[in-house]
Amino acid sequence: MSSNVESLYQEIILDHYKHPRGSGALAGASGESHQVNPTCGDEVTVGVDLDESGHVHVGYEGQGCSISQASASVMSELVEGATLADMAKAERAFVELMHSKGNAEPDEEVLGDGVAFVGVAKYPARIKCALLPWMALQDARLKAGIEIDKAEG
Amino acid sequence: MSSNVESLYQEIILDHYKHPRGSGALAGASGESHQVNPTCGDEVTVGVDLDESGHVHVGYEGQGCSISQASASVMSELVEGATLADMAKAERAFVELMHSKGNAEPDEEVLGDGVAFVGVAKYPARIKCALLPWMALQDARLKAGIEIDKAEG
Amino acid sequence: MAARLDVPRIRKDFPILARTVRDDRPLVYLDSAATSQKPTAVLDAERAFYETSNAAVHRGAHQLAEEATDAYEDARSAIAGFVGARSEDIVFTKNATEGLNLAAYAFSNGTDKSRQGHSIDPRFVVGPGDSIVVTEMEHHANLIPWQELCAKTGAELRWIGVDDDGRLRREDFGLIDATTKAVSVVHQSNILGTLNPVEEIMAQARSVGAVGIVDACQSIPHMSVDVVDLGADLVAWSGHKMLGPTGIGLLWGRTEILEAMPPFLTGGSMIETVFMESSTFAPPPQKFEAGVPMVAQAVGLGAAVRYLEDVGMASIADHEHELTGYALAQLSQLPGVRIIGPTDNVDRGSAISFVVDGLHPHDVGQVLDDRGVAVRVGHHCAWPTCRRFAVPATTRLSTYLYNDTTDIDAAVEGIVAAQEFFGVA
Amino acid sequence: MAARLDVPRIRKDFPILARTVRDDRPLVYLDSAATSQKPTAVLDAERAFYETSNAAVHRGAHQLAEEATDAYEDARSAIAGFVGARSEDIVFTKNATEGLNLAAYAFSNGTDKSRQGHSIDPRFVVGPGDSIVVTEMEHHANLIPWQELCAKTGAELRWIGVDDDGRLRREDFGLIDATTKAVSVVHQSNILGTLNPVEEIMAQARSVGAVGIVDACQSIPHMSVDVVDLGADLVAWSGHKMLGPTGIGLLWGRTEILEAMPPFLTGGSMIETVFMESSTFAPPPQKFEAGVPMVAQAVGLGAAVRYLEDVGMASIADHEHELTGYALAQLSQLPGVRIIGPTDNVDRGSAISFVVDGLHPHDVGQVLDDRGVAVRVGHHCAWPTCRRFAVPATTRLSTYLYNDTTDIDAAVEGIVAAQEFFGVA
Ligand SMILES: Cc1ncc(COP(=O)(O)O)c(C=O)c1O
Ligand SMILES: Cc1ncc(COP(=O)(O)O)c(C=O)c1O
Repeated sequence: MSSNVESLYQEIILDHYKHPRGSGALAGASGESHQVNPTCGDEVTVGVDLDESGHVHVGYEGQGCSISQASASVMSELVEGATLADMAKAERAFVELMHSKGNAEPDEEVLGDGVAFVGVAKYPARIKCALLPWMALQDARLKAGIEIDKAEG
Repeated sequence: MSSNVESLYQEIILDHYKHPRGSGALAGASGESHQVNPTCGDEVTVGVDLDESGHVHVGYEGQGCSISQASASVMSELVEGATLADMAKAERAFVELMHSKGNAEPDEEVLGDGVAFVGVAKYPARIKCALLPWMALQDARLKAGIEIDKAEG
Repeated sequence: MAARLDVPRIRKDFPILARTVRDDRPLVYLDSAATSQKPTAVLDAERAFYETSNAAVHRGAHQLAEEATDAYEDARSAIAGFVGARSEDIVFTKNATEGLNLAAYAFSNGTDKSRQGHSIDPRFVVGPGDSIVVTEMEHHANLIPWQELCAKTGAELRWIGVDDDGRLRREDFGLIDATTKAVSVVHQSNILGTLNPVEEIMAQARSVGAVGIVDACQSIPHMSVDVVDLGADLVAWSGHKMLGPTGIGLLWGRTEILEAMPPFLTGGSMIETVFMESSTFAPPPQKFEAGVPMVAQAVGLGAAVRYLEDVGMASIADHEHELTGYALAQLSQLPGVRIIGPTDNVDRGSAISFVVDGLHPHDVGQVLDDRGVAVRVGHHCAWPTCRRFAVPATTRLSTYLYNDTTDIDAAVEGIVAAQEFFGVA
Repeated sequence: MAARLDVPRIRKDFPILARTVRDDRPLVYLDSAATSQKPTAVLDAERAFYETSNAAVHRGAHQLAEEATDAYEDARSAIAGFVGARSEDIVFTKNATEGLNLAAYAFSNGTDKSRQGHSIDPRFVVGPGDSIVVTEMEHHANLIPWQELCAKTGAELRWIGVDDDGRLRREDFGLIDATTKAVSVVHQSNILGTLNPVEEIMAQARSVGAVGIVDACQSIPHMSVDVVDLGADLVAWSGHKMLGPTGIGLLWGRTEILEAMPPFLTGGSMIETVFMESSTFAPPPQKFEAGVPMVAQAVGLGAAVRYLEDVGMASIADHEHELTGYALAQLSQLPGVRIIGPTDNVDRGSAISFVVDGLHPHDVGQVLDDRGVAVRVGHHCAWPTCRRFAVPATTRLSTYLYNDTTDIDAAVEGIVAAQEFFGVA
């Protein structure tokens, strides 16, 4: 295997793919979104809720390639139980990372295992895969009326 | 003027253009056809009739370039008063001449002044002009139920 | 005043201009309103694409597919930048005609679907009692699609007339009223050369809630146009008239309109999800780009736009304005020659139509051709405009950045020669 | 048995095949079902056209316009000859998708016009109670236009199912009945590789008076097809999949059908006479070619057809049949690999889809790409077919005249490497 493909499929990604964290629908989600990647048919459904103490809860189900599935798992790890502000930070950082063309130095504090996706940004066709669960999260929280901007104010 | 354009616009053609023979609608035509050249808007209407003695009568009206107008005039000269067989011969010979790419040696016996159109066949865009009145004649005589094949039998 | 064009240097970029025609006459190309010639930079860009990155775009996950997609989308950005638009609002079509049909079909498709109970933006539902407004100087491409729409829906077609000088009759602007669903107008006439006040007409369309469409085929290649500033909802034009390859055109639309419009051509690449029973569609511009697109042609057109920007659109416009003034002056001096269209060099482009007393345009064109001068004769796909001026056809000169006054002189000499040859001088 | 192909010699005609991808890996192109690569002869023909004869066709009276028109029409004849058709029955489109939409729009336009009292051939008038029949293995390009037609008219969409081997369910052919107005079927599936008995299906369409349409995108490039012999009314396919440029496709129609069909795109060059109120149309094929057409692309495609004829379609078909047999055998030996589509090398083309246990197609494709092997992953614009086989997507190998067994070997090695890398071997 070349170094390229190894930088794409970092160990952490493969681990999340094989052992997804926090998968499963969220019972009683206040917002839910189903997203598909029309090019390859990858699908993910994300449900989201905000509890009384201001913490976010997420659940997800889906099928797709290693990148989209691992991304969902990492997203769940980062967002489940996070404050609104932390979720917002992670969301922004991940989207930015995906648009970096692979030249970013992501902040592990904010992105946790998400830093492993840096190599994905070099493959345009895979960026969509990695972003799919995050797009679903964004859409789900908008449906739930959870707005990030307020959270950060 | 180059020899090309002079072979296109032979004296005879210019003469027919300036002094059209037999122009005017045919009163009581048993078939009439209006043809246009959609590329340039040239128009011609030909009316045709067959008298009891088996002779053809034609009339035409139109507007257009020197080639289409001269062609109508020559057609009228050839066809007016001709037998069905002679009209058929002229029609065939003229159409053939137009598809000759300018390499034919047309028969003056059959085509009369029509032989002057040999240079036109070198200019694809003008062939349509020259054929316009003949197409109208063909259509008009079909409408009048005048069939050439029978005539020749 | 923008920098003057170095025409001899520019001509070197267009290999075809060095050829001869008929008996070894140098080619004088005055038919750019029909289609423009192509600089080497455009041909090279297309070829390089085929030789290095050719693949289906937006579909593959391999390196060629990535490169092809990048090349295609880079071209879209370059073109968007050229007309002051967002990339997402630029749709690739095969020619301007497809873009104008796409606009007209939004209404017939919308009407059909709404009749069957589907939810459709009411702007795209038309029927008896509604009207569509065009002008009497439209190219067939911006007339027949609307005739067809009316034939299919029972809507009424209205048109703004043309006065004797070849200008739109302002008193007819009032035809745009509360019944009007679409107003589609040519920016610059390809037969008369007239530059129309489309901003004003589009404002009127907006004021009655009608969809406003501009046919910019003859303006965008020749002057700097900001499509957003026109105030239209949709703007269509061709690539082949602006140094690009054949087989490519453009449609710009306001984001909101493109989103509201029903799709036109349907198939691969324009979908979101597909079931046997029904499908949902991708957002614009993909929604309007079904099938494998004109990838190499887009890449070529991107190179054309960069070439035009390097030369400078302001310089091109100035140059052509000067040339047009020169041609109008020369033609006016010829006895027996009548210009069809504006004779003053104000709000007009470089296409100049004329008729010669006693001579049919075909015969004028033939003599010019014999001298190596390529012009167009006929109704120029604007037959009703010919009827308006009671001429069966016209002869038309049209220039571009590679023409200069010697080309106009060659045409003028040819006209005189034709008059002599046919004995009408 | 036709002459064997000299693949190394053929490869020299395709400059892109000499390039490397990723870390200097030689390119192994196995994505010709998406789009084919182009030989130098095609690129040269296009370039020569632009450098010597570029002009608008069917319109000008000057020498360039004559040459351009000849080049365009010569290309039409060459293509017509290639598929056993008359030139007049060949319509140039921008891609196959446009051709299939043209067919579907004949029905919606016909229905609309007939409702408004225009006289329309009743074959093109549809409504509730009528049916349209397709199959479950259609490319989106031959599915969504018919879904749209049904959405616009209230007609019912029916489809012939696919069995577990990837063959059409013959018991469903009975869906074509007295209510059927159109039957549109893919000749060779781009996802399964299946070659369908279209002659039989078209005969059934004929017997009930329905218009029969064949999507020949994947057959005509790879085998000798006589379009008339298929027994269809209309046949659509792409130029870019048969060595031609992007941006061009073809629609063949029986003379009588093309004459009876209402026009689709309207505008310049497709007219007979035009008034502001209404217009009449030119005979086919012009009736369906509005606007400045894809002239250079037609010329390029003409060269492609001549290239294919020189190599010999029978030889190409034999070569690909052998390669397909080889690939099927190799893939069947790989544990964990399941072919989606016919596994026997009978009545099938060279597109082979498969899934690998425990691996998503995207990941398989990525590892192959990393090794220089270009394949396509996804639903291949045949999403319902994927659903039928309960797979979200597949990986697809597809070959052409420039591939040989070493390309298949490279793909097979890549699949094994992917299994190892992801630990599913
Ligand atoms: C004003 C105008 N509109 C529309 C068209 C049609 O453009 P196209 O041939 O690219 O479809 C043309 C050119 O032919 C034109 O000049
Ligand atoms: C079977 C089939 N039909 C239709 C199409 C669409 O062809 P095009 O992209 O040329 O419109 C394709 C290829 O993409 C195909 O394989």
